[in-house]
Amino acid sequence: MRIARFAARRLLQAVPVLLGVVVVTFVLVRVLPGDPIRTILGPNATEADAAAARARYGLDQPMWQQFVDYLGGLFTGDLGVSIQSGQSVMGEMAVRLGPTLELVVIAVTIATVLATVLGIWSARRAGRAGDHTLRVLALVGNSLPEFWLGLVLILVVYSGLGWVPAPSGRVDPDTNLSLITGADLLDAVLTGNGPAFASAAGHLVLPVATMVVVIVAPLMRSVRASALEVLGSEAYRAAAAHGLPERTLLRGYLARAALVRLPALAALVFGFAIGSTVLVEYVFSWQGFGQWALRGLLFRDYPVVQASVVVIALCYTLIFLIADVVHAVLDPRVRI
Amino acid sequence: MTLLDIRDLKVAIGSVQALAGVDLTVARGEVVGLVGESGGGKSMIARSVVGLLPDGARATGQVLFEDRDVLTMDAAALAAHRGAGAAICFQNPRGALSPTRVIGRQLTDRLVTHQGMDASQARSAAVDLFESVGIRAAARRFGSYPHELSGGQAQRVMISLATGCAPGLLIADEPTTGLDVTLTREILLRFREAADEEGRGVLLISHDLASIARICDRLVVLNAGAIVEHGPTTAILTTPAAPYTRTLLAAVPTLPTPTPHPAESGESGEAREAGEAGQAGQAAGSADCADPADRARPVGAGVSAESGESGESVPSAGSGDEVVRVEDAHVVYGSRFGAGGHHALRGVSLTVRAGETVGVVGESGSGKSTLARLMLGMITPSRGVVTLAGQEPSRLRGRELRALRCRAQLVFQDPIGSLSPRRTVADAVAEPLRAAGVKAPERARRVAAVLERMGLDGTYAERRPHELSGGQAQRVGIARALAGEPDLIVFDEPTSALDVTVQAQILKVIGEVTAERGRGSVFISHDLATVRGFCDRVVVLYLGRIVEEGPVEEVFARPRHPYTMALLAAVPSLDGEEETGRVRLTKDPEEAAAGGGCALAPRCPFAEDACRTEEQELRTLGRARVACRRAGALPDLEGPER
Amino acid sequence: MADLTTAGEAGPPRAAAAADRGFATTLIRTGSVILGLVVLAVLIGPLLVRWGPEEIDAAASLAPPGGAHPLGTDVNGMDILSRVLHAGRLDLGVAVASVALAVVLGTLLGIVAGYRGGLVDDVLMRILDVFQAFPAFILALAVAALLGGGVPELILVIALVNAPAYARLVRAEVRTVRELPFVEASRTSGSSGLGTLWRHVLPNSLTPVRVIAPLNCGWAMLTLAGLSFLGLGVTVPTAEWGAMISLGSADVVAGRWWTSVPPGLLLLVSVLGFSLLGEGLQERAGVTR
Amino acid sequence: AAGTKGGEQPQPSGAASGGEGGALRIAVGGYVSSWDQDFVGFDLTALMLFKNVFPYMIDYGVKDVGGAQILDTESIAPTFAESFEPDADNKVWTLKLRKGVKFASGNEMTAADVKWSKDRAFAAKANVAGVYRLIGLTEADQVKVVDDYTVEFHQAFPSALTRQIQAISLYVFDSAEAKKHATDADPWAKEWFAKNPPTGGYFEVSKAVQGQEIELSANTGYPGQDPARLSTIRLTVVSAAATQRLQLEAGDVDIALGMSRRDVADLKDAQGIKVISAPSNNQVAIQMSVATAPFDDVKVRQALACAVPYEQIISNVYGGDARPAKSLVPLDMPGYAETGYPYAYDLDKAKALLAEAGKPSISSELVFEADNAEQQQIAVLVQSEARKAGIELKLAPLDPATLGERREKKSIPLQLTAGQLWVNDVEYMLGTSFTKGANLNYSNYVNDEIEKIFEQSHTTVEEAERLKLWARVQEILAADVPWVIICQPNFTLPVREEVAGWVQPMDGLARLRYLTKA
Ligand SMILES: Nc1ncnc2c1ncn2[C@@H]1O[C@H](COP(=O)(O)OP(=O)(O)OP(=O)(O)O)[C@@H](O)[C@H]1O
Ligand SMILES: Nc1ncnc2c1ncn2[C@@H]1O[C@H](COP(=O)(O)OP(=O)(O)OP(=O)(O)O)[C@@H](O)[C@H]1O
Ligand SMILES: [Mg+2]
Ligand SMILES: [Mg+2]
Repeated sequence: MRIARFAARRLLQAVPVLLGVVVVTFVLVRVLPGDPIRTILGPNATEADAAAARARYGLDQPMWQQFVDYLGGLFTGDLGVSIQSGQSVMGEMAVRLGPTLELVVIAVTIATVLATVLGIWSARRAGRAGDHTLRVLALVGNSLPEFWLGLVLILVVYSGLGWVPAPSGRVDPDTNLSLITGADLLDAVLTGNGPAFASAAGHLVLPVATMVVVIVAPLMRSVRASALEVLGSEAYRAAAAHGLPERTLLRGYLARAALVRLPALAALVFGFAIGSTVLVEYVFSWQGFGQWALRGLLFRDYPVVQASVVVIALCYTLIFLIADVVHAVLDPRVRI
Repeated sequence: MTLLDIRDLKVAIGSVQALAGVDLTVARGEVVGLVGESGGGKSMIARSVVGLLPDGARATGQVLFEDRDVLTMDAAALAAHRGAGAAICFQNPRGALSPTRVIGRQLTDRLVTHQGMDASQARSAAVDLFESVGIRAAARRFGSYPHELSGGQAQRVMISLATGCAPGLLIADEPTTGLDVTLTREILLRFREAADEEGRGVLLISHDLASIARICDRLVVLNAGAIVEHGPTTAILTTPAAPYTRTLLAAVPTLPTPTPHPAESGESGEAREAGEAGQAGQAAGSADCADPADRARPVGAGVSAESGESGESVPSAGSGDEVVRVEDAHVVYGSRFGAGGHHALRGVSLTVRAGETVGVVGESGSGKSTLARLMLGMITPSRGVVTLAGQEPSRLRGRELRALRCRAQLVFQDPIGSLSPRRTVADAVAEPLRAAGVKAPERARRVAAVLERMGLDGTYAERRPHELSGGQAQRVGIARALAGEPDLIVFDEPTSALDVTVQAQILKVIGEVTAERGRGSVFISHDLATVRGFCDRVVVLYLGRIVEEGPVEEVFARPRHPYTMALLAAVPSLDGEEETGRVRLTKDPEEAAAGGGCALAPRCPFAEDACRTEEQELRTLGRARVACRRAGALPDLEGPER
Repeated sequence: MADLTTAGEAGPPRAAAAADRGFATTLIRTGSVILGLVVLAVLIGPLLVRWGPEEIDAAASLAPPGGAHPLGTDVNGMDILSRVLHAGRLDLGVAVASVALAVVLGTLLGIVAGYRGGLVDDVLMRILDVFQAFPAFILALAVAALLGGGVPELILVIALVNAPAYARLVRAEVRTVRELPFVEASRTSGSSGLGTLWRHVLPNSLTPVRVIAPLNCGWAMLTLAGLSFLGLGVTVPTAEWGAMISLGSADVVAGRWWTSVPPGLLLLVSVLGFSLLGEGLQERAGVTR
Repeated sequence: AAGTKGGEQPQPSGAASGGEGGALRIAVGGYVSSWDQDFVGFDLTALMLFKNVFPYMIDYGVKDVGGAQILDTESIAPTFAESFEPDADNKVWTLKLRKGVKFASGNEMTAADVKWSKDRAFAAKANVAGVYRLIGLTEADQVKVVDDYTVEFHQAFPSALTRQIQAISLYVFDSAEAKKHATDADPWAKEWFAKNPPTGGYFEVSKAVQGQEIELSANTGYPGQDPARLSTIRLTVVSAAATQRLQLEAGDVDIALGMSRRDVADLKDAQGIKVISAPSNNQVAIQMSVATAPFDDVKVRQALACAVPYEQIISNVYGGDARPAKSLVPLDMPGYAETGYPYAYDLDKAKALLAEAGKPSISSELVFEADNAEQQQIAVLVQSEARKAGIELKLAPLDPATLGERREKKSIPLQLTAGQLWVNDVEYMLGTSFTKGANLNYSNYVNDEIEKIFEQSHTTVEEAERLKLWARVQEILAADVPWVIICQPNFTLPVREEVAGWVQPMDGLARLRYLTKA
């Protein structure tokens, strides 16, 4: 109950932020040079045609009117119509968000689990060769541009070894996966579609691997540092001095204490990953949110840009909220 | 067969010889005290017994535990030895409890591991064990996290964890440091019980001889990694052989007022130098040092002034001008979220005049520091008035306020922490002068002068805090307070973070500073013994209220409030006698519910029903004033004065 | 004689601390040496190569390494070696400049927010939230479109993306430091708020910044590369590692490794240099994130 | 209109496969943004798809040029229609529909569908409405239903371009189906058509996985000649050119539509892959704004024309797969003459010209499409050589929205353009690119004589007469040099060896119906 109240309070705090994002984005896209209408008209259009198109998207209205309409739409869940495609932004986004979230969630989850295991492993061997090697390797991964890494992985794993399906699409269309959330793995589970699950998983391997390699280092560093701190703490040494067995020490005294700082960082990494999947999406033809937002931006598709920024902001907020709640659960000292 | 037999143990860490050939034995049913100053190697001995030396440490010699050498044990043997063989109660129990595991689980982990219990057995055994170490509502506490415990409770839990391992040897590493005097006693008794009733060997480590002297069978004195003296407790207390032991004994502040007029001999200067050298050798009778020159003050003035007064403000002993006046002050710390808050001071009135020294005593959390901040104008009372040098800080802003703040200075409890790590000593000391707009050359001159006065020569001026010892840092702190020549200096537990031997020197310096006329001083402590030395008046705080106040001799000789009595009773003494009839408060302060009536009622052995309902007011009783309806009517429990 | 610490439980934590001080030094040294070499190379190297970074050898488009072009040429016939070396100046410059700017911006914001607290803090933090919610490339495009796309603008963008993190870091630190006794001591001495802030709070709040900054320099270079990949970085034909990798990444697939591997390696090595340095500093400072 | 659309590389194409071997797979660079041809953004993948899934009433024939099959823009024949013929004075065109042609819904294709579709196009005031203006169609009521299978188009004036314009515009919606989804707020069912593919063309969209893949199945009910040869074609989105290449090499796709020129050149010798190469009328040029300094000076324009490394571009950028262009009229367009562009790479001459103009060093911005590797490469080469001649060019890649806006404002001094005319005729070319106010006239070029010739050409139907006019046009353009014409790159397409039947589309939009797979 207290957690719920806490979450509600945090959500409330997010309202001004989201409002700020809405306003800034709204103004920003309109201040940017570039005309969204020209990109959809074709070269033969006259000024009258352009005016008609502008009216079609309400861009002939005064700015404040547009803003009021937009805000009104936001509250009723209407994000407008994409200038490029003529489709409702909500619908388009629904299709685009799933794949990206799937990618990011899986990558961040794997990275977090990996970071936990490796970080603790590393901390327990602190100062030895294994620890040093692992840390330097993680730093190397962290130093690679993801688009280059992705391409090299494709070259080696797909072209060279043939271990994964072609890097196009996210699931084999022949598996007839029906779209529910847009996250194919999840949809496959929901519909009990085995072949689709296998296919989706196969397609996920490389992009996820790329992202994991790039983001695991900071997470691992954090776990390792916390674990080291715990290992060096009076509390852990007291437990060890009382002759508690390995397993008890690891589970009861090390793991949880070492993880308290992870949620906040994982949230940060998650937010960062959402913003930067655009590169991975391009390399793997992922057709996700990042590419959609980028394209929207390049074509000044106002409703798309607005929606994508607001949604990213919302994701940020939610993920930080979740991180706070998880932190509160993990760390009994947190007062909520 | 002795339980533990350490033979010629040498431990080196890098180039540091932490232990240089230690021999020590502990038998079953015996409590052995290991004393010595900080860094002497006490913890190193404790660690070596459980095979947990720091990495890079090289140990030679033998640590025989039941005739098996711990130093040569393999991993399996060591695992079996730890806990079951020897278990340590760690210093700083809060830090030694895993913060993310409920205390019950931490105990059952030990029970399951060492006593072979299954989960449900362990659980009920754990509750029993908690109860046996004096944790109330043990079943409920089972699910508490360490941070939810008070210091005393945490220490008890730590003891239960150690005893839960059912060890042959119980090692307690400074189990009472940082605890209230009232709790210290109770905790120490647990160890005596462990030896007497459970037949364990107990190794009790402390830097504070006085506190453990009462319960130890034998004492071992350690200095710089080597044992300088050992023997039965009484023998060591009465006829210490080694000079170091004598220094230790001398550094213990004791209540019984020694000779009323100590010689203002050359000792003081010597003691100071000794402190710098870290040997403090012949500071014999430094209890006297804590009681410097100013006994000669006209205490009588205070007496007469007080008897005539009945107003809300504390009768003033000093004859000088009023430097600070606190009238019916309340302080509420707002809580971070919305309503509520902590009512730290509840209607405190106090006046300090130039030339007098007022002592403020009370348990941790009683509001002493809050009172200090209030007097310095650092916080604004939520009700009541504070007047500093004739002005109300709460009405001033900006430059004027800062100018007023220069008139009052604070000396902090944590000497190193109160110095900015990146600023030099000279810089720190010059700060009040800079704030007051003193020009650079003049500033440098005055800084040099005041440092000189504190016995710090020119080489210290350019040092940074981490290059100072605790004692030196505190001298710098006092120098900083003096630099601006303030009207009021507040010492907030200025010695409680220091080693006993260093404490004595600093107290001496403070004694000199407070003796100066023309300035008012406030000395805050939770330790009555140190206050007695040089204060004219004393104020006893309990949960934000003044419960007793009056001239030092009066309050110490005839404490009238049960709380004062308890504080006095808890002061450790070296005589080692088992005192009977002294007042002991029950329960921890944390558990005391702040009900309607007297705040002490839930803990007071003399409480009657009326105490729990009636609000207590300060009443004049003799030369003191007391907030207890039964004051005077209580059984005449004499203070420790014989 | 026995070394007790290797017996017993898995992690000898004390040991770790001791040994890792050594490792931290190794990390810092390695990082510094790597960076030093890279800096040396990009400062001196360009003076030694025959070709200009944007000079086109009409006869040699995508020439493999060897002969007149030790590292070959790219699709435009520009000398890879020359470009890689010149690009280093730009990349390192942008990284350091943007992080410096971010540190200044972030520190200012963080100090104000942390020290003032209350409403100011709330408002500033919410504004930072808004900023952080913007994906980097949207900011980049906006800045490029509004101010023009040049190197200073890129520095600004990367700094803007980074600044909130510093602001938070400094703010957290300031909030801790301002509660420390020596700050109270300064205030009781009658120092003005600004004086206390400048003389006591600020110097003691910058440790994490100092530690994170090198790590961030590496990250800034990667951001620049990412922006270039999206076409939002420097304009062609300016030599920049990210742009070179991006231009040459397709060549890898065709077996023409030389267009993207040299800039890739240099980028990797430089970022790694920064990372090692940062990691080492972090280790030494004991700062944990 | 000369579509100058460079941004998205896929030169639409197609290939045929012989059935059994499973579906033919085509890699494309992006997914269609919308299925609605009247209202959409311009994206080449979509336009190509539309050609294959919308029922177009008439379309180009096929001719054989030097062994390559190419679309013949001069022979336009009815496909879904029975006939499309003008009256005597070329003003009223009658479209006769076949009977029994059905949409996927089962509805028969009738005159009402044509009428509804044209009404919709006029209402949209976008694509089709724009090109119709060239042939005097501006109002919905110029399109008249005569009976269920007959529709008349009443043009305001006769035009030689009608057939060609209608070939790209006469597509039809299933109006009965559409009306089911129309609402008061959305009378043209835009929302529905944005999401749902049209039916009734050579292919039906049998499956569309958003953002990923589109499966086309042959429309077995197609009544005319040349029905789709392959029963199934799959278009797979592969955004990165490098990955397209890898997939083609691995045989995971049969045709790659988005590969870089360089990769295509590489693949010529690759195993299992062949590269189809065919001449195209795609022109790559730099348009110079004659209204803006310094390019308002003809000498400066000529200087730039002499500072462009034509050969180098052809070999470096196109791997030799491009034809040098010697006129602003495209090669293969009737009337093309070598004399139309008497400039070659000659730095000394360029310097001399600049000196003559009194501007030994000038600087300008060179705009091109961001995201277009080919243009970027050209720009870099041009920049490098122009610098040697004393012309400092600042490269300015622009995103589509900014480019569109700046083109609209006609405020770009120099810009790279690439594209092909949808109608292979000089009149059309003049009308779109070289007359006052023409939409693609980014040079802001105005020449009174050309204006007159353009007027004259409307009513000149005699072939020889027209050719004479075109010769004069080229003389004028040669002197005025509003464009630097760089080259005419060939159309090249890498396909798996099994693929056959590629017909090179002169409008850039692949006709997939001819494709087979061995
Ligand atoms: N991990 C370590 N590395 C290096 N030296 C150490 C380490 N731990 C302790 N020492 C040194 O060993 C000596 C003995 O330390 P020890 O902790 O035993 O002292 P102590 O008597 O317990 O002091 P305290 O009263 O402060 O607890 C000291 O000089 C100390 O500096
Ligand atoms: N800034 C603050 N915000 C909220 N509560 C506070 C604050 N400072 C002190 N308190 C609370 O006010 C009460 C009195 O605190 P104060 O520091 O005056 O005690 P003290 O007598 O000095 O104790 P100690 O001996 O431990 O220093 C304590 O319960 C403490 O928790
Ligand atoms: Mg110790
Ligand atoms: Mg205090």
